[in-house]
Amino acid sequence: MEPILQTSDLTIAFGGHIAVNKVNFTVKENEFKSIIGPNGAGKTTFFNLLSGQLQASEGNILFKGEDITKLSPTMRTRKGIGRSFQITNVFPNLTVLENVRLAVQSQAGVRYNMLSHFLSFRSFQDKALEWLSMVFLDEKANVIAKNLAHGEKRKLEIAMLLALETEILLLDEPTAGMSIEEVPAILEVIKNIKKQGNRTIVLIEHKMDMILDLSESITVLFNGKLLADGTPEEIMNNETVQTAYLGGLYDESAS
Amino acid sequence: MKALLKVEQLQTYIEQYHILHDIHLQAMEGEVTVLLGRNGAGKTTTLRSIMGLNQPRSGKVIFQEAEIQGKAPFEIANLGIGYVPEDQGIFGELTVEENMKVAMQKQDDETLKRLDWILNLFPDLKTFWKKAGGHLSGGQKQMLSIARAYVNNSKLLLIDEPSKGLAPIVVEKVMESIEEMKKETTIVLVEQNFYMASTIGDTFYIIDDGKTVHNGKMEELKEDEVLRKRYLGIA
Amino acid sequence: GDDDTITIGVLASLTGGLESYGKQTVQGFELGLEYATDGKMEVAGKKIKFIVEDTETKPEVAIQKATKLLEDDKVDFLVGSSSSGDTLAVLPLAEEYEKIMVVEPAAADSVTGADWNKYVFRTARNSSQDAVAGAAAIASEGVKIATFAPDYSFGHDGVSAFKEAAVALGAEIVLEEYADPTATDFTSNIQKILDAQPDYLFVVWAGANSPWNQIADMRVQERGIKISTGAPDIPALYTMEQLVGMEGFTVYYHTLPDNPINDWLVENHKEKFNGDVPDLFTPGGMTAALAIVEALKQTEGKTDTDLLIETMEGMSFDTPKGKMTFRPDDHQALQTLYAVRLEKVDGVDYPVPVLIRELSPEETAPPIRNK
Amino acid sequence: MIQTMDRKNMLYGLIFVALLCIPFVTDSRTLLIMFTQIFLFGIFAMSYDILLGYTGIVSFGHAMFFGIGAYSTGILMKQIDSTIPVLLLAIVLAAVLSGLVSYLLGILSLRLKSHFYAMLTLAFSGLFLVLAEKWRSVTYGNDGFTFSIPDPLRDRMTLYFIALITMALVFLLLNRFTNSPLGKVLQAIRENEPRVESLGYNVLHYKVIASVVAGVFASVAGSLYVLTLRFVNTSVLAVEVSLDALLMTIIGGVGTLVGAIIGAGLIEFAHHWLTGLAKVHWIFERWLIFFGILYILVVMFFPQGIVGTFRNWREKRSVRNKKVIEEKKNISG
Amino acid sequence: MEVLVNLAVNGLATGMLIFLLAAGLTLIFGLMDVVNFGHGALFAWGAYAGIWTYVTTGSFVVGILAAIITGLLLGLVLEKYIIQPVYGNHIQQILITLGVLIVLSEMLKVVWGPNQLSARTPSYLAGSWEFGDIIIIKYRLFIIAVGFIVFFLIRYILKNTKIGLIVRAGVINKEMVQALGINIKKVFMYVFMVGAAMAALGGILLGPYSGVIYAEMGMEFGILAFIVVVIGGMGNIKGSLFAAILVGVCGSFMAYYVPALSLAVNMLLMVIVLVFRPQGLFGAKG
Ligand SMILES: Nc1ncnc2c1ncn2[C@@H]1O[C@H](COP(=O)(O)OP(=O)(O)OP(=O)(O)O)[C@@H](O)[C@H]1O
Ligand SMILES: Nc1ncnc2c1ncn2[C@@H]1O[C@H](COP(=O)(O)OP(=O)(O)OP(=O)(O)O)[C@@H](O)[C@H]1O
Ligand SMILES: [Mg+2]
Ligand SMILES: [Mg+2]
Repeated sequence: MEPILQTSDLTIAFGGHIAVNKVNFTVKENEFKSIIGPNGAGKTTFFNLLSGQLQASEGNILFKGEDITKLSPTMRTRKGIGRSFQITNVFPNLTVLENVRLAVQSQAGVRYNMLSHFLSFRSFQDKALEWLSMVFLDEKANVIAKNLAHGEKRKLEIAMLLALETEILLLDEPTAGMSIEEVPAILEVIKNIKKQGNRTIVLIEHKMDMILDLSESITVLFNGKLLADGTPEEIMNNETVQTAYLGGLYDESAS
Repeated sequence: MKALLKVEQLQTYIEQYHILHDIHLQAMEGEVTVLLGRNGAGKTTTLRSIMGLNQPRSGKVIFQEAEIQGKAPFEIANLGIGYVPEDQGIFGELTVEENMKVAMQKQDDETLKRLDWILNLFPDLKTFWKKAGGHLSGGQKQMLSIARAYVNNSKLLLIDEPSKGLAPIVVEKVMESIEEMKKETTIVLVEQNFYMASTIGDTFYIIDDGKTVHNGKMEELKEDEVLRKRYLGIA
Repeated sequence: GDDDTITIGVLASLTGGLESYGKQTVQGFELGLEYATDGKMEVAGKKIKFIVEDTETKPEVAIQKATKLLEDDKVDFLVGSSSSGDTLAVLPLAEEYEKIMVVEPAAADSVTGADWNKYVFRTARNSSQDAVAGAAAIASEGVKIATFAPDYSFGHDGVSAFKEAAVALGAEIVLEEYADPTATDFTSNIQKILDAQPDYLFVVWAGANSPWNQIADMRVQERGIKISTGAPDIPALYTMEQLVGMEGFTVYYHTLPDNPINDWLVENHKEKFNGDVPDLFTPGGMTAALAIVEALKQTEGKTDTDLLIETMEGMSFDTPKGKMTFRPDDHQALQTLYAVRLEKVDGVDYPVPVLIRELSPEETAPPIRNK
Repeated sequence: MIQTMDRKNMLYGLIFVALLCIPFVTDSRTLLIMFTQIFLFGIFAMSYDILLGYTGIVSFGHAMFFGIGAYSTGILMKQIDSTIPVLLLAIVLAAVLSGLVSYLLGILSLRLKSHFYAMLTLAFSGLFLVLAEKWRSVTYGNDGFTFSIPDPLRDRMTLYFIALITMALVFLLLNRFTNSPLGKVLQAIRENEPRVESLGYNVLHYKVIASVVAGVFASVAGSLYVLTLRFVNTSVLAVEVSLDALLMTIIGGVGTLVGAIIGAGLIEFAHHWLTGLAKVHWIFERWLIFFGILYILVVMFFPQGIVGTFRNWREKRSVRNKKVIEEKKNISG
Repeated sequence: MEVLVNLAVNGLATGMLIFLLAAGLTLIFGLMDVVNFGHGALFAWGAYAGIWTYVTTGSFVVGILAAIITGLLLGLVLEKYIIQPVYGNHIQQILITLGVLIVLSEMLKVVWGPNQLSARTPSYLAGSWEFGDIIIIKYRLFIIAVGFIVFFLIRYILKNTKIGLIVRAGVINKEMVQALGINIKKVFMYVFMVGAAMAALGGILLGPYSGVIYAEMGMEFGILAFIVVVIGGMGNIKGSLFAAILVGVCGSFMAYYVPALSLAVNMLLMVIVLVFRPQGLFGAKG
């Protein structure tokens, strides 16, 4: 399979601190890939570079063979790279439905229409509701987003990403703070999405059982550098990963 | 053993919404009490109501035999109650150092010793001592938030989902640190990570739709698969 | 108004920055009617009524209020206003409703110049008259003069008229300085004036913020530069303590005119307004009232506008400042101004303008600019 | 939902018709002029609301566009001719000029964070004020100049209708604008700007569009304004004018459009009424104090502005009602 | 040369005066993030109360004290009844503080009448020294001195005590500061009072500078204070000082060398600074 997204020597430094250091990363089309690494390893920063929130100081990013290193976040989303945020990032004073509808609208390419009434796009509304029900949030459709409980906001975050229907989904700890009972269901949704369409998923998580369950391959970041890349088995047997990241926690489960 | 904190028939409204209907709980001195429940059940609101950040409409919050509901949050904090909010509450434009400084109620040797202990627990904070809190990684923010609560000699700590965003190795450390804190401090914990909750928790309460619906010793819950399935959806 | 009442609408700034000017006008106007009608408030058998409206020194409010006066109160005359902007804004209404507007105390030249219409009569002096008086007080062959004025229309108007008059008298303008009127610091401008070494510094100033302290601090007078300006109203005189000895001109100070009307004004003003003397624009307000009553006397109470215009053109009438005449060409009242010196006077805690000589109406007649 | 929409539209329609009738009911010109002012400032405040309420941009320089409209119209009327075609030309020219200025300004400065953008607009409108002051040969500086207007418009009643209809049109247009898909994106920008970018919208484009739309309609308001005055001076560019827009919008309730009109109405009415009182009792000679107190009271009792607070209140009530109904259901069920 | 010295000294003094007017706003707007349009009214009140006391008692020092006390009291009342409910909401702040500005400015006229008051320089500070063509105005040296004292005082408080930190933290997340055991309400109140007192101090010192005080001065100089705080960098006292001096000195030199632009000098300065350093002279990046 073709690599859909590829970085070479991708680097960014904040002051003296190199948060992402010459990372060469590939993800293949339709792959489910996870990124793990200690806190502060540079995972979120790496996502920020991929999605354009930050500009790389060195290296480049190829998306389907095209160099997108200098593109704005807007353009990258339009090209097909969508992401969710680790720290919940929604429109606090809009309703849950409106939040998702904005994503649907962007996906539909209705961006500069200033003369028709938004209600004339009924399908947006319906689609937004659909996405919401997929993450079990349809009951809260008319709630102002800032009034959601933390776990519910996480779900909204996911719904907004899904609604963009991008080819690549970058998920930054989507289930952090989500209640244990619902995590499997949400994962099921993500899996289904991947199955249905031609979707590539990159997931950042700290929940190892979840990662092992889902991932086709895993990349380990450590101190901004790419430490390892391989199948789940390979990674779990990597000793450095064990000591630096897992702290012996998953010793047994790996075997 | 006596209860350091008692919550009785707590009802809380946020604006016009009735969020907590009937919360009961007791936190025994020297124990870790864990609040469990699905998203939106009211766990966070319970902690906030104890802290005075949401004013309860009725019911009692009793800390060390005295009623504290209706007091201002800073008064409650000054009684010796520390709080780790679920959104971390980092002062983004302040450095890690300044975040800690704001939190430190005293500058005495004991506090400084504790600070040392914390910085050994979370070396990342030491590394990024002069960095703006807002520029930390998600997990580092979580560490900072915990650190701010640890630095004072609190009698009671209310901790809202400490493990979220933390690498497994750090979760381990936090668990160890809670074990350590337990010697002097009583802890009320909201936690979705059942592994962590069940390992360090002594007592549990399950909250559903703003009510405490079940409680007991953690051992019971670990053994009672039916109960777990019913309230937590896990086997 | 209806047939046996004559109604006059007075527009003035009763709030905002020009509040004290507005109040002077209104008080003067009230006294003027009282004087002219012997307290009966009647002329030629008709009752006189007046309505005061606050323009707030905002043109749109001035227009609103003027329209109210013209439409709802059906006034026969308009009087006002404290600011030139307000006045200019109202002038077209006078034309539209064909009512006489007596302009007082707005001084912009354009009122009787570019924006003039035949319904406009001005009892106030205009900027050019001020300037001519200012020039007459100091300019003569070979005198070098620097001017200093605020950087907006009032200042520019004043300086250009002054320049014309002063040059005509043989003086030379060596420097024209303009300053942001709201600035805190005028020393740079004063520095330039020092550099230019004129014989006289002629200052055109109005508004609350003032440069006098800084002129004194920069030792302008010590360097042999004499200062001249128009003496302002009493509250502003308080700020001119350091300018004692300065020679200039003034529109009015209550001790200057020597005539019975002024005596009456001073006395009654004191009586009515707990001991206060009339100030800069009080006689103007009175004059406006006197002009209107005089015109009505001559028309025997008829308020037909054309008749009034005909009557008032060239009409002379007695005022606290002596005889005034509406010159037929642009309806500007020619009037006496006063060359004065600021002096310390016992029992008065501000510098007092003391008469050097009267500048006759003819002497201060400004150029005609409405053609 | 739909029903309430219809009810709302009907109410607006009724009010519009009522306003159309006013000139035939009363012949008080004062009232007419006051309403005309309300309509003009309503347009101005609505244009400001596009910035503040819908896009979350604070500007202290909105007077700039009002002034461009005012001066363009005044100057053309005076220098060329006071005929209807020239007037239309002036209005269009002013709108185009405003659009251009707001476009350039937007490109230059909309990347700045809120306070700084606000101060920059203040600076630019300050520069326009200086220009109007200094370009004396055309503007006659701070004294300003009068000009005549096309004969058919001399009647206050005509102006009243023109202002009213323009306001209604602008309202309909802006209402559609804010309820368009693009308008929804503007609201999202107000809430969380960076997030909008990662949804695939180009934030700068939207902000510039908002600022151009706001600028154009502000200039229309300025054009009409001087038409009713037949006079223009530098006061149209004063900071106070920008603040007025701000106040009207806030008092009515930001992000509501109708609020802007109500805010304009309230300020004009309060103004009229309080100045009237000044003659009744000496206390009211300092009526400005009461005006200031009004602002303070509005914040205390209508924290979201009049329309905003009213909406909130209705929402709350509907939640309560729903609850009551639910509880009843529970009891009976 | 002499001209340059004169322009520089006078510009510096004017800058210092502007700094004194803006210093309080650095705390209230820059640090506490309250868009206080009423700030100008605070210095007008300081000026009136101070000058009136000075004239009545004959002592300038007592006048200054009176101004400061007036500032503290007004600050107390304002914070408690007006500002407290609107922390964190700029829109409400703008409206309510504009109301305050109007009320306070008009109240001045109720108390002291609508006329301007003349403000004399105390005799020991009046006049100027002359060194050849260099003229040094005594009162201006005094202003420069007071300016530096105030600057170092605030800097000390902000740098060496926890208060500055707490206020900054409180602006970001009030709840969290409370949960850490700090009575943020009180801290905000004291800081606001100090800010108000400094405004009042600036007000009375402005009096003798221009020789006259009037009710509208609040509105006139209020905007200038905002300009200084913004181009200095929000909440940065050093920034405010530099910005104020920049405004003063530029104004002074422009008025001498490019008088045609002197009306626009402040606005131009602001445009230039904000275009090249959008975060202000000393503002943190980002
Ligand atoms: N400001 C608010 N206005 C209205 N409803 C609110 C508000 N804050 C919280 N809620 C509601 O109160 C309920 C309880 O919220 P709370 O945050 O206590 O849940 P939680 O148990 O902590 O959930 P989570 O596990 O997701 O953090 C939720 O349904 C939420 O939508
Ligand atoms: N804007 C920024 N400015 C300065 N430093 C930053 C910035 N963003 C991130 N960093 C630093 O870069 C490093 C990597 O951060 P990043 O958020 O990518 O970590 P992460 O791998 O996502 O960690 P976590 O698992 O805790 O979320 C951290 O040390 C962080 O402090
Ligand atoms: Mg991260
Ligand atoms: Mg929670």
